[in-house]
Amino acid sequence: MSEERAGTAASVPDSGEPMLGLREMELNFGPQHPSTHGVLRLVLKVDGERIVSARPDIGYLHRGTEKLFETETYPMVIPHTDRLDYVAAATNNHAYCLAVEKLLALEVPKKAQYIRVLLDELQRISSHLLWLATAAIDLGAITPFFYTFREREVILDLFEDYCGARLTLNCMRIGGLLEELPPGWIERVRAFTEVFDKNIDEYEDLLTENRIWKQRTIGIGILTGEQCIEWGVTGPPLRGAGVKWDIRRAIPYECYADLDFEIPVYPNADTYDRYLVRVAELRQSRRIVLQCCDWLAKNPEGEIRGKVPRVIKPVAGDVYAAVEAPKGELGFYLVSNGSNKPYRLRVRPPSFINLQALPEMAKGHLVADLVAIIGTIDIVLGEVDR
Amino acid sequence: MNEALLYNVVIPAVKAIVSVLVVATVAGILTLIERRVLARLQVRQGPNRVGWNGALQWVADVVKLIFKEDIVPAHAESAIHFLAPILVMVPALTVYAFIPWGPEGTFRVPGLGMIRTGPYGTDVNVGLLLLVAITSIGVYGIILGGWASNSKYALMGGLRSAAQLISYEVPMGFALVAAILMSRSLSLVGIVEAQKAAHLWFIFPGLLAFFLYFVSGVAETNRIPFDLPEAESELVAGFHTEYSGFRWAVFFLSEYANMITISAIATTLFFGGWLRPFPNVAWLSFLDLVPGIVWFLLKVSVFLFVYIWFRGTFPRYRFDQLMALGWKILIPLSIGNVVLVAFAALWGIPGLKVLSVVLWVALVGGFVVLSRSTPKRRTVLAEGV
Amino acid sequence: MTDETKPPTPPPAAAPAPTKPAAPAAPPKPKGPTANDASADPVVQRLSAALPGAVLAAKELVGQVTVEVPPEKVPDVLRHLKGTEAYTYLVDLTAVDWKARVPRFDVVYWLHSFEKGNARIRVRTSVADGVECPTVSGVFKAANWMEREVWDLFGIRFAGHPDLRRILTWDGFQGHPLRKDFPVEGIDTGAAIYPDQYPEGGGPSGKDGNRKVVS
Amino acid sequence: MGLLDRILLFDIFTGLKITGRHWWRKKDTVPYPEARREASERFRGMFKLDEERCIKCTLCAIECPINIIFIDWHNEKNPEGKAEKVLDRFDLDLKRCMFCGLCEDACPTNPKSIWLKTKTYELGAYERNDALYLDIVKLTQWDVEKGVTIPPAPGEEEKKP
Repeated sequence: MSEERAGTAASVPDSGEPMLGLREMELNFGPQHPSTHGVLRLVLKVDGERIVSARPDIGYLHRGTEKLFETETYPMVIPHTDRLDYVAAATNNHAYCLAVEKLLALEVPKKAQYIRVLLDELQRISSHLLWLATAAIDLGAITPFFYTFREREVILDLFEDYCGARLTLNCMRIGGLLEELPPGWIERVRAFTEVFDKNIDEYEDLLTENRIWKQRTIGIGILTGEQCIEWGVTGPPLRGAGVKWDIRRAIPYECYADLDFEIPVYPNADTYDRYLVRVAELRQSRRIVLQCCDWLAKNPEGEIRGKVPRVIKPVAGDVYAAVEAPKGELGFYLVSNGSNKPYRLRVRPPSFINLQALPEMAKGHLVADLVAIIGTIDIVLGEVDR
Repeated sequence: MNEALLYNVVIPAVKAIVSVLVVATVAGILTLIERRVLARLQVRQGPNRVGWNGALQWVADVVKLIFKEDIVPAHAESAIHFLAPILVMVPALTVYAFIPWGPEGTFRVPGLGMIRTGPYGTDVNVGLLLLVAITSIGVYGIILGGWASNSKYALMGGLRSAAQLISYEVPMGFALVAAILMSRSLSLVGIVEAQKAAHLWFIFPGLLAFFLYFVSGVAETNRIPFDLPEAESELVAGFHTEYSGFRWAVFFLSEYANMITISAIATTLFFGGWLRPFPNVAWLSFLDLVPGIVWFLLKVSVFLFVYIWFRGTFPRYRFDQLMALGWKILIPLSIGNVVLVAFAALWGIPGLKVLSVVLWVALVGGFVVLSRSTPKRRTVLAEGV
Repeated sequence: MTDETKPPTPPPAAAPAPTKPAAPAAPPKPKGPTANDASADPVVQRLSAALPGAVLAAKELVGQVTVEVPPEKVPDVLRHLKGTEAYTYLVDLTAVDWKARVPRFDVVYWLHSFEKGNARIRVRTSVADGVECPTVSGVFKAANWMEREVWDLFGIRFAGHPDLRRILTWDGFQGHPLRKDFPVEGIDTGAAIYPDQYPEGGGPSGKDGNRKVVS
Repeated sequence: MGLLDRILLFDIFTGLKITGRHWWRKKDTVPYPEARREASERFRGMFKLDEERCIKCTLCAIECPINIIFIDWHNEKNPEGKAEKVLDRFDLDLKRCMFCGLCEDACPTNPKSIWLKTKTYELGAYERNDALYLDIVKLTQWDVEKGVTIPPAPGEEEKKP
C-alpha cells in the first residue's frame, strides 16, 4: 500500500531529520495530467528533472470488457469491441470478426474483404492523424493538431456516410459487412485522398525538418529491435526500430496479399523514426485506399456478406486472429464451447503491451522527454485498461 | 499652478495612472487578439460569442477571473503565495515609465497653458540600464510563486524559469550593448533620435543584435518555443499551476505586458521607435500626418503578431536544449556581435552603413541560394533495412 | 423486475436469449473446422525429444498448433522454444477459466517466430485453483504485465514473478473478475484503495439507485 | 540539411510560411447553433418507434447488447375477434444507449418499426431521467413535440408506390 501512496505528501517519511540526503523526488504524473492521453498514471522517481524510474499505474479505465464479452452472443460483441481502441474502431471490429470467422470456417466475399480493408486503412489514417496531433501538442506545437483534425474530420464524415457512426463504428459483421457502400462514396474517398496527399506534405513541412522537432525527438526513447521483440512491442515502434514486420504482410489476412504497398521501416529506434514510420504509413495507407477504390469501382456487384448461419454457434475450440491495428498487433483469442456466446474472449491489446516498455524507454530521460515518449508509443487507455 | 508641482507631481501622476490603465487594458485585449489570431492560423473561428464577433470576450474573461474563487493550496506559504503575482506585475508595469511612445510635443491644456511633455513617463538618461534592471526583478515573483505553491510541478516550473530567465538576460544585455554602441546613448529617447540623426534604423546594422534580442525576449517572456516554465504538456501549468482567480490573471496579464514591453523596446532600439518609415526622405513627409505614436503602435503590433505566429508554429524546446542554445550559441554570438558592431561604430555612421550592406546582402543571398537548392524533405522509405 | 404482475419479456437475461429467436428453426449447423492431432509437427517432435515428458498432447485447429504441457515445465518449454526454435516473440499470455473442470484453469502462451516464416505456436497448461504456476517473466520480459493481468483477473499466482501486484483493478480489490463465478454486475468491494480507511465490503451502497442489477 | 540552412533558420521560416499561409484559408469549424451539420442518411441518432408496424416480437430487446429496451405486451381480442398483441410498455433507456444499431438490424418488419436513422443528433437534456428514459409515448411522438420532420424509416420509401 505504501507504494500505492508513493508520491503523495503522506509518502514522505517524517523522520524529523533535515532531508539533505534526499536526492530523488517522487512525482505523480497523471492520471489527470494534460499529456497522459487519458487516465494513465506514472509514478516517477526524478533526480531534478531526470527520470530515475517510471512506474506506470493503469486500470483507471477498466470496464471489464472481457467479462462483458462472455455475456453477449457473438453478434452482440461487436459494439463492445468498438470501445477498446476507440479511435480505431474498424480494426477492432475486423480482428474480432476474423477470429469468429476462422472458427466458423466462413468465407468472406471478395467485395466485403476490399471494403473491410478500405475501412481499416481509412481508420489507420485517422488514428495516425490523431497520433500526430497529440504528439505534436505534447511537444508544444499546437497547430498541427488542427490541421490533422481537419483531415480526420473528413474521414469521420466518410464513416458516418458509410455506417452511420463517426467513432464507434460497429461497421462490420461476422461473415462480412452490414451495408453496401452508399452511392458516390468511392468518389468522395478518392477526392479525400487527393487533398490528403498535399496535406501530408504540409505536416512534414511543419515538423519533419524543424530543428526543434528534431532536437526533441532524435535519440529520445530508444527501444531497439531486440528490445521491442523481447517486450512484445509491435506496430510503428517495432518498424521504427528497423524490424520489417507488419501482420498485413507477415500473416496476410483478407485481400492484403493482393495489394501493393510498402512497409515503412526506419533504423534508429527513436521517437523521430517512429514519427517517420507513421507519416510514411499515412502515405502507404493512402495508396491502399486508392487501390481498394479502384477494385471496388471495377467490381461494383457482389455479395457483401458470406453464408452466415442465423445463429452463430462456432464449434468448440480456440482460435487466435490478429490484425495490424494502427497501434500494433491487435489479436482476439476466442475460446468457444459450442454455445452461442464466446466462452472466453481475450483481447491482445497492442497499447497495453507496448506501454509495458515505457519504463525502459524513459529511464535516464528528462520529464519533458517522457511526454514525447508517452506520445510516441501511441496508447489509447480504452485499450490498455479494457 | 506651481510649475515644479505640475511637472514633478501632477503630470507624472496622470501619466502613471493612464499608462497602468492602458497597459493593463491592452494586455487584456491582447489575450483576445492572440486567441483570434491563433484561431485564424489554425483554420478555426476563435472566440466569437461575447460582443460583436467576440470583441468583449476579454472583458468576460477578466470579470470571470475576478469573481472566481481564489484558492490557496494547503501548506502553501500563503504570504509569499500572495506576494508573488505582485512581484511579477509591478516591474512589468513599471517599465512603461521609460518607454517612449512618441516624440515630445507641446500641448495646450485648458487652465494650465502650454505644457511641453512626451507620451512617456520620463526620459531617464540611463533608461536602458534601468529597464533591464527592473525587468529582471519579475523573475523573483515567478520563482517565489513556484516555490510557495507547495506543488512539485510549480516548483519545477519556478526552477526552470530561474535558470532560463537569468541565462537569457545575458545575450539580451549584449544585444542591448550593440544598440547602445550604435546610438552612443543609454536614453531610449536618445536612441530614437540617434536613428533619426544617422538616417538609419538600427535594424540594418543591428540585424544580429535584433535577432538575439528578440529571441532572448521571447525566452524572457516565457513564450513558445521557450515557454518551459509553463510548459502545459509537461508541467501542467508550471509555476502558476496552483494559482487561480485574479492572482492567476495577474500572472497572465504581466506575461502579456512583458510581451508588449519586449516588442516596444525592439521597436525603439531597432525600428526607429516613433519614426515614420524613411524619416529623412523628404517626399515621404506626408507620412508625418500620422502621429508618431501610431507608427510606434503599428510596429509594436507587428512584433506581437510575430509572437503569436511563433506560438502557432513551433514545438517547445527541452530544458537542457534551451540552456545549450542560450549559453553555447546566443551568448558567444552576442559577444561577437558586440565586437563587430563596436568596430563599425568606431568608424562612425559610414561603418554602420557598410555593416548593414554586408549583413543584408549575406542574408538575402543566402535565402536566394537556399530557395533554389534545398529539395523538399519528404519521408522516404529507408533503404536496406 | 419480479414484482410486476406479469413478467415482462425484457430486460432479457442474456442467458435465455439464444434459445428464443431461432432455436426451433435450427439452421444447418455450419461445418466448422475440426481439430487434428499435431504431434507429428516437427517443432512438437523436437520439443518432446528435447524435454521428455513436456508434451502431453498437441493438436491443430485452423492451422494453429497447440501444445499441452504440464505447468512445471512451462518455463523450460518456452526457453527451449525461444532458444533453439527461435520463437523469440511472446505474442500473448492469458488464462481461461473452466469452472467445473479439474484442474480449473488453462494458461495459454503464444509464441511467434520471425525467423521461421512467421510461424506461431501456442503452449497451454492446466493449473488448478490455488496452485502456483511458474513465471515466464524471466524468459520473456513481455510476460511481466500479462502475468500480472492473469493474476489480477483470474487469481492464478505465478511463482517467482518479480512484481506480482494487481494491474487493472486496484490494490485491495476483492475477487478476480474474469472467474466464471464472479458476477457480471460486480460486487461491492468498496473503494478499498485504502483498506485502513474503508473496511472490506464498504464503499458505495448497494441500494444506490443508479446501480442496476443485471439479472 | 546543409550548414547554410541551419544558420539561416530555413526550417523555422518554412514552418512560419505554412502557418502563415493558413491565414487566408477557409475556416474549418462550424459555428454550431447558427450553422448545423446535416447528418448523413445513415446516421444513427435518436430512436423512433412506429407502434402500428411493431409486431411485438421483442427481437430488438433481445439483440440489444446492454439490455436497455424494455418491452411488455398482452393479448387482446380485436373487433374482428382475432387475438392481437398490444404493447403495454416499450421503454428505451437512452442514457445508456451506445447507438450501435443492432436493434434496428434485428427488427423483422419492413419498413422497420424501430429505427435510428432520424438524422437527429441533438439529444442533450437537463434532466437525465426525465428526458433520456423514453417511454412509448416519447418514442413515437418526440418528433411531433419537437416540431421536426424526420426522414422515413428505412424501407418505407421503396414501399410507397
